Amino acid sequence: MRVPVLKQGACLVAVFQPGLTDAELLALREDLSVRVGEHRARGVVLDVTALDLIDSFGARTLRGIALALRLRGAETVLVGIQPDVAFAMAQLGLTLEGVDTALDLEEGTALLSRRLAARRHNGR
Amino acid sequence: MRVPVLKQGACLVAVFQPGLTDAELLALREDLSVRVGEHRARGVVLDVTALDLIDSFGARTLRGIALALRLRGAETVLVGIQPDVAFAMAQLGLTLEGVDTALDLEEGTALLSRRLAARRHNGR
Amino acid sequence: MDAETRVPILRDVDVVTARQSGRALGASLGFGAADLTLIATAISELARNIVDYAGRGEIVLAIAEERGRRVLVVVARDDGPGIPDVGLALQDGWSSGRGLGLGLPGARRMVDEFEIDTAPGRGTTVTLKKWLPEGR
Amino acid sequence: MDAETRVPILRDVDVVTARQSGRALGASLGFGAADLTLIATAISELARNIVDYAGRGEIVLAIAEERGRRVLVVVARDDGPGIPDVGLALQDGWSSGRGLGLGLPGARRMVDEFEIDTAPGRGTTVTLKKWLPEGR
Ligand SMILES: Nc1ncnc2c1ncn2[C@@H]1O[C@H](COP(=O)(O)OP(=O)(O)O)[C@@H](O)[C@H]1O
Ligand SMILES: Nc1ncnc2c1ncn2[C@@H]1O[C@H](COP(=O)(O)OP(=O)(O)O)[C@@H](O)[C@H]1O
Repeated sequence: MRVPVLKQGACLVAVFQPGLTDAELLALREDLSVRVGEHRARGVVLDVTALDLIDSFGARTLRGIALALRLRGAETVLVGIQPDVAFAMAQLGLTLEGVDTALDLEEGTALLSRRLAARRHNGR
Repeated sequence: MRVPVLKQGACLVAVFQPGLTDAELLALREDLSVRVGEHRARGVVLDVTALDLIDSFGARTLRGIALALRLRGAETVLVGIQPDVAFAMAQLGLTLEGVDTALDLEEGTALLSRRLAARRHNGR
Repeated sequence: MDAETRVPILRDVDVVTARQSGRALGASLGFGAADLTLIATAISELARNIVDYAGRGEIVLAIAEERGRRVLVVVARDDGPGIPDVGLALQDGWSSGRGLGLGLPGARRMVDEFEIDTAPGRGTTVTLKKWLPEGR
Repeated sequence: MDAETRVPILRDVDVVTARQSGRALGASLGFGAADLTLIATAISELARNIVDYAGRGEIVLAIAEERGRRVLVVVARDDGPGIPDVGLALQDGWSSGRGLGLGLPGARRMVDEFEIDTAPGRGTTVTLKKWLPEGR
């Protein structure tokens, strides 16, 4: 089971599938980092709507992906954490510090566009 | 006794009532997480002005609510902790780490607006 | 000791009743707002421990006179499992369950006298005393 | 105790199988969605610890009845190196490796009862119990 990565304008969207294994998640990290270069993507949406849980390994790896992509020049936003998943993560103490979150793909894409527009203006 | 949740622009405001039970506070946690999705809220104000105390269970649950809502894409700010309540919380050693606080509803709403505007422009 | 108020503790609503009773009794005695909040918060912690760890018990509130001064006395009592290591339970941050582990040490800091009597299989009794500031 | 489900844990796919089995068993018992997510997440943490620190082990899932209430029981068991200092391992943020150190303390917060039996050279057994809310 792999994670499909779609191109949407200047952004990439990684669509997580349920039942993802640790190895698949680690493979995605490599994959996205390479693709950001290939597609000259300025933004990446990590869409975890389909995940029925995010444990501490998942949170650590997602955070690592977001931080690595930023170093590659792409803004990253994590979208679609479901209410029960958010609740369990809060219980675990997983805060995803430093990672942007948005409700769903639509909100996440909108956030990225505004972010990228601002970046163009401020010369960042 | 339930906690009324009002919609105010792109934000939700949860108005805590005195005499809140543990079960009611836990119910609010579920409720807000779901409503953030329904209303596509970008910010949530937890207004505890009417609470005459916040004990360790209350503090732990409020912190959990704020963390979970951020994972759902909504910035959260806790407002209205009264001076005597703050003093008792400090005696207990309750810190509400990682939770944004403001003096009252007005300050909290202003903080959220600035936060949301900033979010559009820069990464975290 | 004057009249007592007994609040049976079985579930979360009783926690609210107990702390509200403590606040009311303290107010009638003449405690100021800050002290009333400390009293109510300490009671809330003890009452919740009864619900969480013993299942049932009671909070007894009373006014006493000691050495010529008036004292609010709170007794939290249960016949639950007791606490095997009290020293540990009184440490900030130690919880056997999901708590923050601040209830017992925090309650202790909020009052003038704190006593705990517990042993495995013998239940737990915590007694708090708060002295009315002089000139009230 | 009723029938048991045993999931051998050897590598990352087994972690997924174990948590999915836990979710399924919990659902058949009548747990709500939020509790099922907590159960599955706790199992995921324990199963991953087996893979990471012991290399191999198993997760046993069972339904029990205690004091008239139904309970989901999760036992994570391995013959790995064991944990030298359990107090430390149960602290938020302590990891001997690259982890966040939130697995054991987090799993504890997600259930009603948590027990750990471990010693250097004697393996590790963690038992979780989650009580079915009354009226289900
Ligand atoms: N009434 C009680 N009966 C049995 N055990 C108790 C009782 N009150 C407290 N304890 C034990 O003492 C520990 C510390 O209590 P406390 O400081 O109030 O923190 P918390 O309730 O957050 O764990 C509890 O985790 C529990 O193991
Ligand atoms: N099954 C096990 N066997 C041996 N050691 C373990 C086991 N589970 C946990 N540990 C030890 O306890 C520590 C804390 O575990 P945990 O809280 O799950 O955090 P993490 O796995 O992120 O380090 C681990 O770093 C490890 O040293």
